[in-house]
Amino acid sequence: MSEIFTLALVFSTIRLATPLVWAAIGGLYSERSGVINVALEGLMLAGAFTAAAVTFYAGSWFIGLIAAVMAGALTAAVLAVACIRFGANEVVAGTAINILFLGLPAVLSGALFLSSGSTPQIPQENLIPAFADVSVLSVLALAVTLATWYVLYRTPFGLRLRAVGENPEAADAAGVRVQRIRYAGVIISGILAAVGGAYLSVGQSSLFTRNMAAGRGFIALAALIFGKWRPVPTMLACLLFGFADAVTIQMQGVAKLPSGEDVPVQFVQMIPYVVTIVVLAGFIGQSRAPGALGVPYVKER
Amino acid sequence: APGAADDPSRVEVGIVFDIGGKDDRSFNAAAWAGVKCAETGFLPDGRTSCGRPPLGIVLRDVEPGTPTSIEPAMRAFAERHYDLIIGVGFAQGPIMEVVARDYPDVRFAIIDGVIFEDDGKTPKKNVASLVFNEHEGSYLVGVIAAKTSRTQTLGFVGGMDIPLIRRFAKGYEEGARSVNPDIRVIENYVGVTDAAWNNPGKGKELSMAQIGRGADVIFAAAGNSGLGAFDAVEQAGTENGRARRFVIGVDSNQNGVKPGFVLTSMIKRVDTAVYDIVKKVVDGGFTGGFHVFGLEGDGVGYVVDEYNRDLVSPEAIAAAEEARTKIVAGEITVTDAMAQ
Amino acid sequence: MTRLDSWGLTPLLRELRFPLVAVVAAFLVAGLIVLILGDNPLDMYWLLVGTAFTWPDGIGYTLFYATPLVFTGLAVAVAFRCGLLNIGAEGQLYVAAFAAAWVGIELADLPGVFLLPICAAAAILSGAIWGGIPGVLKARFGSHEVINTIMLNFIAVALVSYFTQYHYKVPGDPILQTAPVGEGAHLARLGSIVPGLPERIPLNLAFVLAVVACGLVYVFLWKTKWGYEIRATGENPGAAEYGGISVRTQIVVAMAISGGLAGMVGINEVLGYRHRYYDGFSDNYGFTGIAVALLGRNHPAGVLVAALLFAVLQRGGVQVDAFTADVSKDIVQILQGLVVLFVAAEAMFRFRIRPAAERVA
Amino acid sequence: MLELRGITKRFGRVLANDHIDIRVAPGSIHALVGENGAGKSTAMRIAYGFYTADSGEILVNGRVADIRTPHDAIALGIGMVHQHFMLVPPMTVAENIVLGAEPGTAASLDMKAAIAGIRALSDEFRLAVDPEAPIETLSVGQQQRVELLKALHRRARLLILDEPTAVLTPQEVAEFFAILRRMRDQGRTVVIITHKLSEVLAISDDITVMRDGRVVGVLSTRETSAAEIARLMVGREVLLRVDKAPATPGGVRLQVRDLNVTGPDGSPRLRGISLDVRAGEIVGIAGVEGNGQTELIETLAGLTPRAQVTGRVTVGGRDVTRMNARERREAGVAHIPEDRHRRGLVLSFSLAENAILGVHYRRPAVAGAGGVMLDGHGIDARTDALIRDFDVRPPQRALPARALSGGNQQKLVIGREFSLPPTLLLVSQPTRGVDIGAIEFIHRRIVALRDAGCAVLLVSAELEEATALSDRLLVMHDGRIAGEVDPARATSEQIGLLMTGGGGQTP
Ligand SMILES: Nc1ncnc2c1ncn2[C@@H]1O[C@H](COP(=O)(O)OP(=O)(O)OP(=O)(O)O)[C@@H](O)[C@H]1O
Ligand SMILES: Nc1ncnc2c1ncn2[C@@H]1O[C@H](COP(=O)(O)OP(=O)(O)OP(=O)(O)O)[C@@H](O)[C@H]1O
Ligand SMILES: [Mg+2]
Ligand SMILES: [Mg+2]
Repeated sequence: MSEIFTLALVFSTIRLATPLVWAAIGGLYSERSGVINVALEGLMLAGAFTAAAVTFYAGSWFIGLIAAVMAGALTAAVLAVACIRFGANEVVAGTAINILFLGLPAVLSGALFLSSGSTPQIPQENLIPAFADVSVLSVLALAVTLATWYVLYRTPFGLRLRAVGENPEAADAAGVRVQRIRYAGVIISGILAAVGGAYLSVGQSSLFTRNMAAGRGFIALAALIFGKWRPVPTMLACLLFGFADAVTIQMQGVAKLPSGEDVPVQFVQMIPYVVTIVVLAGFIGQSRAPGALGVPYVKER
Repeated sequence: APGAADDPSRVEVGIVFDIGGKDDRSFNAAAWAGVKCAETGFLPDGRTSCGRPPLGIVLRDVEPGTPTSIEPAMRAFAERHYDLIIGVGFAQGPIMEVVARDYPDVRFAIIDGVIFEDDGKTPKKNVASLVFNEHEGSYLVGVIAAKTSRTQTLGFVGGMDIPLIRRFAKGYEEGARSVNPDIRVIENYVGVTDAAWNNPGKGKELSMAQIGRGADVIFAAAGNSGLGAFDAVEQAGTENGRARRFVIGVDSNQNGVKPGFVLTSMIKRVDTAVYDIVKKVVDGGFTGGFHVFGLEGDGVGYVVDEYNRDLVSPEAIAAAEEARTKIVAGEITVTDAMAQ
Repeated sequence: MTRLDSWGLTPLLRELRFPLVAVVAAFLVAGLIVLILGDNPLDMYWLLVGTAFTWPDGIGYTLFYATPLVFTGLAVAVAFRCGLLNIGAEGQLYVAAFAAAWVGIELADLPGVFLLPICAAAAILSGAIWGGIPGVLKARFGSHEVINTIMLNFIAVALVSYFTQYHYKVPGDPILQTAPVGEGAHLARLGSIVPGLPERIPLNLAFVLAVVACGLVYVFLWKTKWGYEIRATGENPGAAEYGGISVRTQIVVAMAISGGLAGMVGINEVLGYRHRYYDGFSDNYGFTGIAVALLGRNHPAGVLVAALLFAVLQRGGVQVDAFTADVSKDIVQILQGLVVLFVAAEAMFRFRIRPAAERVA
Repeated sequence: MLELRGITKRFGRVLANDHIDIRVAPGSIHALVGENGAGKSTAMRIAYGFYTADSGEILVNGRVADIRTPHDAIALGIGMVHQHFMLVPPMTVAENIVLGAEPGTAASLDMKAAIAGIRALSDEFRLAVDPEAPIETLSVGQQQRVELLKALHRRARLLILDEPTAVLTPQEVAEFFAILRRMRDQGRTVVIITHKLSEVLAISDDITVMRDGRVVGVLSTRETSAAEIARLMVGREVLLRVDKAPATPGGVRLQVRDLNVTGPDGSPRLRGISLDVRAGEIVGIAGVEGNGQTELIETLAGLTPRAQVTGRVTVGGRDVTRMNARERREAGVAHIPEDRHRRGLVLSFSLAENAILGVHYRRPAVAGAGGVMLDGHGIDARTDALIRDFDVRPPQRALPARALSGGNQQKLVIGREFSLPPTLLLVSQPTRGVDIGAIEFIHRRIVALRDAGCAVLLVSAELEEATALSDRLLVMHDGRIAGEVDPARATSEQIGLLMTGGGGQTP
């Protein structure tokens, strides 16, 4: 066991949690405004691909990151228009974005790089810098969480965001422009999730590959629900997922059965998911969603 | 009109990739390079010459993406009487067996698979089965890894826990143990779904964890996820101008991916094998049956080139060459985990 | 025809008008992308849509591809009718497929009259159990079904991969798949029944089962008291409770039925097609099922239509990939995404007609 | 101050406002009266930008105003307290009040300033409320104060109040009117919507009367009478009395002993309730909403989770305490819920489907083997009978329940429950949001059911309704029964005192 619980585990946890935090905190803005965001996966892929492609051409991760943010914002804007303007079912529209971004990066990389799903590798010096194995985006993830707490509870925008997510009619009656706040919430979610995606492609790795989010968008969504839609608990939930993942990585090939054989990798890989179910059922229980989550605000005018 | 570019006067070749797709930087990519070379004389990037002449063929490709789309893709070519249909990957074996029976006049080739007549013994006449002894190549890089490792701890990162990947792992481990029976080999897998081939982040974490436990040479057989191992060793940095940790590439020559950090690559000459079978069809010399590519004839092996010449010690190369000789001579039998 | 019929079908027909416009719009946008990539969109459309209806391969494969999507679409739809989002069909169908194979291997010597129904029941039952778990967790602890179904997907895949790898694989088989099931567990291919349809096409009786399942789900939801209770719970849990319906029970029942329907994919895959469990066989059927259900307005008839649409795209995607220069099958993914997005936001196509002069002067 | 000219508004087939003209003089209190559904709320919501009129114009201070959203209205100095409160329950009082007009900068919300400002305002208008309490912990009366403070916080010059007194006790109403007068004296303008004539006469300067979406009269309070207003409102002479013979109670049908109920959070909702209802009598329960009436009826109907309930309930001598809703229905208990949208109907279901809710598992809803299949003919026959006997008027037979007007929805629910047939009827707010014709119909049917020997427990927030229908009247306060009065003789002051928890005596 001592071989598992080391300082390396702490760093590994941070690295693995980073993309989750960005995506989950992003999702928080959207969901706090009342718009379900199952598109985090697609938004991450949009960010990951754009960051890698642009960094490859521009030779600068910073420009890549800016481009990723714009791609995320744009994609989220599409989602927002569908859900807010045209009253699309939020789960369906989000699923559509996810499907779209399984195909779009592949088609684009085919056109740009003559490759059917990935970008070329990017030299190390053009990647997002890291100190002692911890990326600057990991540090920023913490900052973004705290900033989100501040925005949510200490600024007029946050007050409006929360009100719109709980009871849009009341917010409307108070003179808040509900739709605008929701657009803002969804677009911010796209921006942050895209940063999480950029971390995957030009922070943690050095290229984009097909479907590289590998379900992290859904885990982020779970973390958001786990964290009861509050910034700091959500971040902690992401860290928990990251920790579970890190432990399984450290455990693979270390944990032994009584017979002395390795615990089959399939069981090790199951651990984070089983833990989630147990914790959710046993310790967290019901988490109360924002009152108007998933309810479009289209009233008789 | 469909297939407007079809030109029956030329040899038509259709290739059906494995689920991973032609971009896996692994055996699909190598097969793609082989057919592209036959079509254009260039590598898939369209710029670099592949060193062989183009063969004037019409080339069509499909990435089925799902197991159920393989058969219709293969049949789409067969219905149009293509001259050669190449299936990439052992998983296409059972399907090609059926399709090849329905179209006895069409020639087929399968990479990594073997197809028999209905009696289950005679190799099928219209199918060329191109098989590679990956375990033997893996054995050699295992020897090199063990000879290079200062910590006597090695890493192996596989994509999924499936028979083919175990074949690499087992050969690698046996090669390493032949040098030092007590050497430690940490064997890890990225995931349990197809996403495991495209998760370089996780591949990097696994490699870093192995490095943390002392591994200083990591053999990555995980498609794109394996590239995470390259990032990990690069991040581990250098000491006196020499990398502190090394990675071993797989399938294609990956020595140039991170020069200085790639100890060697366990190559599998799928590209040559594919080019050659196309050429045989063009020249009229196609023969069905087994085409085994082992250490003999350099169907599998390891690469020493300008990128890694200074990284591999002469003793390591000597030991690997000795092992090669013995395997070819049958003095050493490497366990084939896929046959277990 | 009683007035009860108007509960389901007539609104559906009315509903389908705008989704159709949306689908056409999605095709136009995808065509534009193809044009930009430098290929001929008309060629692509022929390959994509035309080849899906050639006889026998086009039609045969299209229906074969539609089969699992009908099952998962129905699964998601039934859960949705109860107000639940089942993102776990993927895990449920893996467990079910493995269970069908497992029973088919263990009891391989039984005659078909017994073995086939037992294997089918194993698939349905195991899917129902795997789907029922998040139902129970929600009813008992209030934990969110979306999280739990996502988690159970990962667990299911890992679990069946373990059993296949370590216990049911044929030694020496390079493919991660189980041993074959007994002959008795083979479901007849339609080629052995329908004249002119070659037997090599994997379309099998499971497709007939899928169509029957659509009918049964329709009857169940709209013609039985149990379906009534599920729908009432989904539409208004407060009123359902008032009407003496146990919301918790309905959650568990609906999730179990949903899982059972998803599990029927295992019948198509294992009993009808491969005759063994094959690791990684599902092409995201569970997730596509969400799109299919919602596209089909959570109605069995709509699910059938939507599944066929997706199957057409899948069948055509292969042809597009093979016989165009630069367009890959990924265009199909884009097209599916666009179709789902546009159909979801089909209000876009309605609002255009609204008169402008509405505001206070 | 405010003028609506030719405002027309249509909701689908309903013409809610039909060329309305309303003029509100500055510095006055203007009453807008009319029956349920007359279009009062709609007209004022248009003035507040909550709805957009189909045609017509709004003038504020003599100038045509382009009011498209509440945001615009607020900018013009208009404030509104809605019939259904517009508050965000998990947020605090202060957060609700400043929402949309936050003190401080965009980067920093100055809650201290906000709280201080709210304290000052509540002192000035004697609207005591804790700025830091979450809304969900407040009583309805307190919530209304928050709504008022919200409007005052924005310095509204024109205050629109939509039925503000419905949730207040008579004593609170008096206090509230004092506040309104104070506002008027400060130069503010007030529009108050109500259909209680006594209140109109007590508080207003001018009156606009609406009926069926049209303005049917503009009156000066000093020059009119209750009778005249009432005649205009209803369009005929009114007679809000229920003709009923004296009750002839039989044996005890419902017996409740020491019933305690907690909320999901463990807080007490009912404290030691004991009561009896006999066959053939109507026992009414009066009280300010939120004092446990809802919990009482829901618990008796079997809708409260058992873990939250202690005590004993018997119906016709059978202990039903541990029974669920279906078993109680089988035992003869019918329930007309207070909120037909939340409980009584599935709005997206057809009339026929709604007609079998709660009896969907037995004849005539099901037929055939095992009683699993719904019987279309049986259900249709039942639905047709219900439509006929209870005068339900659907625009089309096949439409969902959503398409019915409120009164017709209520008649559907009542018809369904009455044809069980019940031996005990639990009925809550039977005529809420229902037009006068339907009110009379519903009242007659309830009395008829009593005369047929059914026991009736009635909750109504309308004091007039409770006194007119009941044979005995209980008053609830704070989860307890504060007292019993004789509805024929008690004055509204007496009842009001019990409602506030004062003067509590037996039982
Ligand atoms: N949002 C809406 N959608 C559809 N119909 C509506 C809507 N709001 C009001 N109506 C209809 O418009 C008519 C007028 O309603 P309104 O609420 O203005 O009446 P009211 O005079 O305020 O009645 P009450 O005294 O019950 O509050 C009613 O028939 C009502 O059913
Ligand atoms: N869509 C939005 N996106 C981001 N922040 C917003 C948004 N809407 C409002 N805010 C924040 O809330 C603050 C107040 O917004 P706004 O300008 O709407 O206030 P207001 O007092 O209603 O102004 P006015 O009455 O002049 O329109 C802004 O400074 C801004 O920071
Ligand atoms: Mg192509
Ligand atoms: Mg009103």
